[in-house]
Amino acid sequence: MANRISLWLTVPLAVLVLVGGAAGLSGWSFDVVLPHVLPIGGGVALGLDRLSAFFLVIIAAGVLPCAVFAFAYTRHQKPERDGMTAALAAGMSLFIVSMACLVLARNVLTFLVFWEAMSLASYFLIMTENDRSETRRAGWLYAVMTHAGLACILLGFLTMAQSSGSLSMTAWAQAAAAIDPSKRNVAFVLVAAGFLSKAGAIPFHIWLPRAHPAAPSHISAVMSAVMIKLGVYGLVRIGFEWLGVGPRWWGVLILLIGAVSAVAGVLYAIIDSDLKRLLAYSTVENVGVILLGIGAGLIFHSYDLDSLAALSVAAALLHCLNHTIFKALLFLGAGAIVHATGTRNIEEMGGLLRRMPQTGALFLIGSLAISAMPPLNGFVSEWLTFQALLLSFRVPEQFVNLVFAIAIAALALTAGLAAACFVRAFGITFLAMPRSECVKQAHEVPWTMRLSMGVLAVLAAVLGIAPVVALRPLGYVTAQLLGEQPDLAFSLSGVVAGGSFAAIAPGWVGLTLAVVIFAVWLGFRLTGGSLRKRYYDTWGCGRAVHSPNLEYTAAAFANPFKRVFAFLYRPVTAIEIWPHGESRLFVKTIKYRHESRSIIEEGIYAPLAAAIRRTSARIRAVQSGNVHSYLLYMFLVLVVLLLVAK
Amino acid sequence: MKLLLRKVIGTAVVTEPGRPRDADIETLGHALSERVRKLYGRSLHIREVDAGSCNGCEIEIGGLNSPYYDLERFGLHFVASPRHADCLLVTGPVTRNMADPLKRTYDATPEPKFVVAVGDCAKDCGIFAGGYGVFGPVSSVVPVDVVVPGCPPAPRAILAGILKAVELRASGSVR
Amino acid sequence: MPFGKLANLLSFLFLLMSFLLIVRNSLSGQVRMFAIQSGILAALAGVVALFGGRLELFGVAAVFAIIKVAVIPSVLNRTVAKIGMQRAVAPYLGTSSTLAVCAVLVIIAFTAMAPITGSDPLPTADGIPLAFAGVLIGLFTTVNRRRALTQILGFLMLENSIFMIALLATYGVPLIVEIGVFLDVLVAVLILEVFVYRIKQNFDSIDVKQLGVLRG
Amino acid sequence: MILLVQWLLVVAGAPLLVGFIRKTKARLQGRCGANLWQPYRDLRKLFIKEVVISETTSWIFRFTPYVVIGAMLVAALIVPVLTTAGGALSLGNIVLLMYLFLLATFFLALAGLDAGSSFGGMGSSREMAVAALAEPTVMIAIFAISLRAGTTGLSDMINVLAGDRLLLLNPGHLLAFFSLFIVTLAETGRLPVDNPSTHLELTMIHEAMILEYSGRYLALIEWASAIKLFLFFTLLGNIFIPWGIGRTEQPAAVLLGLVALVVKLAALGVSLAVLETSVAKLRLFRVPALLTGSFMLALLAVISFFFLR
Repeated sequence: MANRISLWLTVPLAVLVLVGGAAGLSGWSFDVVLPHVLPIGGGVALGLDRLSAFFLVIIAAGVLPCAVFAFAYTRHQKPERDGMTAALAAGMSLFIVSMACLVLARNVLTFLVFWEAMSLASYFLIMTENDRSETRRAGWLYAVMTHAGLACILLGFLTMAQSSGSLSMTAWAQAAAAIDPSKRNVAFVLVAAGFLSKAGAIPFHIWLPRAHPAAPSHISAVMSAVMIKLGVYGLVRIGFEWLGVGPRWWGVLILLIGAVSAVAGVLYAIIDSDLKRLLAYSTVENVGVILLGIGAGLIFHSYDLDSLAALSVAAALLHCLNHTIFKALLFLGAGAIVHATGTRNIEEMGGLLRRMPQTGALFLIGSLAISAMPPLNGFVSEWLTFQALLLSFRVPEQFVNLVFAIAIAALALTAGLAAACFVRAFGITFLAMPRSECVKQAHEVPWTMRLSMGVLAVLAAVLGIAPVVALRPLGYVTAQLLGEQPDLAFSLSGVVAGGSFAAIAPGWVGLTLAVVIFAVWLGFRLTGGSLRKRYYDTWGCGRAVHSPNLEYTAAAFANPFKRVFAFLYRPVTAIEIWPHGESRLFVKTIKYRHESRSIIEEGIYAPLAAAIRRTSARIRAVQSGNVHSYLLYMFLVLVVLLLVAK
Repeated sequence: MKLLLRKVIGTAVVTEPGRPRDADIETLGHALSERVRKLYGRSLHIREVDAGSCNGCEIEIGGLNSPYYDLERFGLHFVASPRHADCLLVTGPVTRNMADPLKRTYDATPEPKFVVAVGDCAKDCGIFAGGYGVFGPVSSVVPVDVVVPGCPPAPRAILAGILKAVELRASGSVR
Repeated sequence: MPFGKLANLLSFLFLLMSFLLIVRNSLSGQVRMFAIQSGILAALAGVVALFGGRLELFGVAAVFAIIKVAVIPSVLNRTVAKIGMQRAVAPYLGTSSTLAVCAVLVIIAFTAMAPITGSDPLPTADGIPLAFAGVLIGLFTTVNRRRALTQILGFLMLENSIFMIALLATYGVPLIVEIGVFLDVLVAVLILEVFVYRIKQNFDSIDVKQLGVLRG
Repeated sequence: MILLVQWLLVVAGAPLLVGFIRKTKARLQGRCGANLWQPYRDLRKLFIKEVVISETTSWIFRFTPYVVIGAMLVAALIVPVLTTAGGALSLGNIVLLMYLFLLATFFLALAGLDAGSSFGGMGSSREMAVAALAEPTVMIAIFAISLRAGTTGLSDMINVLAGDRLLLLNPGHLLAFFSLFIVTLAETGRLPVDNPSTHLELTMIHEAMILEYSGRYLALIEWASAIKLFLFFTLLGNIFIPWGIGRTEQPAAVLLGLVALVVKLAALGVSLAVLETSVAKLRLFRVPALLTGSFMLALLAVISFFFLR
């Protein structure tokens, strides 16, 4: 009974966040300081401005459908896990509250308190199914990475506080010019590293593909769609507001990290055959696209081309919102599939479109949106990001133009590979014939799950057809952030970027596409006469093609990419052959393994972990076990402090 | 590249004019509507099925694509899949393991379709008659419209057979 | 003013030809690319002579065309014929990575030559980074390729680019120096041609890597 | 009104261009070859044929031909063919055009997978690989053109480029043309990348996906790929040789535009035919090397703009 109540708690919380966000966007703002709640560090300071309101809307858009999805998803858990679902729902509410307050935080202490609350809540949510060792390892890695990130943010904030003399961020913005640049750069790098690790950008992304699949689907949907955005929120705050106008290399650094994250993210997504890990890697890719927008914005900001900077930030924030919508839709779809078939491996799936028609159609809409196909919302934000990058020729410096050219190439390659990745994800999972028994009896999921996915699909279509719904508030957000309107002119249907540089009417494109398709279909229906249609076997060179083993599998589909980008995967291939007893020539079974290795994990983290292990082994010698040596240490430290502190 | 262009400019178009008219074609066709005949007369996609032939007929059929016979000028075109095809060009005696695939290929071809059997083997298993691996002539597996005898028949004969199949179908003449 | 644009276009075609040369695998194809490249360079010399008003450059262009487009390619073709069918010897870097390295070399050339093109008043100054990129790509060919003949072509491409830099920066060096350089190049090619033939005799392939055996 | 004329010209003219290319190739091979109107006859015959559909397919298999032809017809609305004034509906710029082509490829690849045969899967995975590798070249070429033209809108891009008399002397412009020409070969499945008239399923890329289609659906897909080739050639012709296309709405300019279009398409068609007769099909994993080469050309075009200002 307990879990029913706590489940009912999450939905109103999400609605409250949505109301707060909508009010904030329409101009309402407040600043409140509660000194007595936390005596040290200036107490709890919360403030709402347009950027925070926009992120509140993102949080609500991600959390509300997942809360509705959770109803049916948790009901079918095994009975002894009943206590677990109560903790799950409670954890979810704490998670929502901490994220919402984090966005409102205005001083160092509140920011870090809610940041830690969010990390702990998400850690426990990941560990709900901790009977599997894989989940425990994922949880452990997640905890280590988030707290390393927290340490960086703490150090960065403290350097800023020490050099600006105050603990409240708004004070930093005014004092930004006075602080000496080297301190500001150190602070930026540290805090950016912390936020990038939470956002899952490439060098710090390794926790993401392990933590998200381990969590239950609606939790990984919230984490992937919403929690990642708070890293982006932090980056926007320090880049454009708290640390003032930074030097050029800040923007170039973020742009390059974005380009690398986008390309590597989608390349790892293409070869993965675990549905939820595939979606996690595609989150890394979309964070890369968002970072491209923010990096471009930072560069334009440092050249005082503020209208272009506003355009790039608007594109990045629009992609944040769009990504929340279609990534939540895809993760909930994956949750529905796992719920119906019990497996996450797309090699075993197939033919689900006939057995789960609505989930299939909604997953298709999600795949189209994430591959940025015209009538849906992914296209609008990726198109805007492209125009922001293409407009970079107004920057006078030649080296920066080259960096933008590389960023454009990376974004284009990502767009192509994302389309290929989701053709594979959707095609192998839903089409042709089922490849395993458990998939054969798959059945459609309860209506609450389909309802939440349906809401997200409708949102994706609406934002795709009429982007003005999101662009108008974004105009105010960027105007407040950068003091200048974005270089955008938009009416109900059209969007014009960069003066006369580029124009598009997504509403009309969607409408014309629908009208033309309907006209062609109607034309056939009328003139076609008796459309003679006959059902027969698939053409397999005359052989009977009834069994699914003739189909193309996920690994086969990814093979061209694995060969073309072999320098990144550095695949390990192993072939084991079991011959029959009598003679080596008659083979019983052949096992072919084609593993790809992650450069980042082996190149950076493995040696790092080994170095830590070695140094800690040496330090352990200090723990000699007798009390006298401990006393000696304390005495020495005291003396040293006295000398230093003089 | 230079040599190729010099060769191209040097040789004129060598396609033999006119439509080949050979008498020794056996016709077993059945009626085909006038409208379809007019359409097929100008655009016919052929799927060549080797039902166990010794490839003598295939070499001759290959000759059809050459500049001399050039079946493209009659609107004929070889296609990769029976789904795209209108006419099945079957060669060779239907061996035991090719009987079922031939039937499947025939069923996979959309209506209106017809079959041209090429070579003596297709007509009556030719020299392979009675062999243990031979299932029977082509007509025992799929309904055949035109048979082009000869071992192997000249490309002109095959071309005439295909064109006859289209015309015959229209005029509705029965054996 | 078409002179500057024409010069830029020809220098770009020159760079494009060096790209193609470094990607081609067949020896005769590479020699043909080199011949075309030298032809473009001769045309550029003619254009500079015409617009720049340096009439003796026509002579240089003519000598250049004779030696680089006619004599040297025929000598090399004769060697290719003598060597006969060759086992395909793959270069150290595959096609895609070679192209990537070339792109990086072009960018390095541009950044390195930026101060020079800035200060040079002549309309053809924009082409200097491209010529310098040709020099870098020539060097890279000698490094990347394993067959001796291709390395000779790399060296010749290098020499072409140096001549081009001189042409673009100062409308060509005095005539005597020009002729002297051509003769040296011709002699060098003849000696290398004999050298390649000797390698072929002893090692039955002109893969320079196998010379390492001599180290003992 | 001009828009409607232009749209019908594209839709009706596309198979004629394909017929012209086939006729030229035949003549180069010393064959008499089918006449120019053969593609129309093939399409008309396919319209009345029976449609055979595999049992394992879902609604996507039957929906894909409509999406593919729909995307191409909308793309035909955007490209200015005869005149830049009323020529193109201001639906979007050249980036939208590339995404419409990607949408058509997306659905075609799904239909390829739907039938469950290994040919369809092979075709779609290779087609998506080639499309993904061609995207960066397309975007960098667009970046190079938009640097020179100052805009990415198709109509005003052509107006600006037509103004510069010495346009063809700019190295960047030529390099962008060659890189986009290689991308056209890759996207429309012409010879060096994929052989349109092959029968060996293992070598196909585009053809393998539509092995399952028959009758009316096949007609729609063939027509859509013809329109795609026509649009790519019109883009190449009008952007890189921008003279001749009408700038105003009067009939005189439109007629001149028509003549210029026919000349440009004929020239590009002949050059494609000559290229296809003289070049053999590249091994599948040499295609990335070709696409990297075209990417380098486009990057060189961009570099030439920045450094040779």
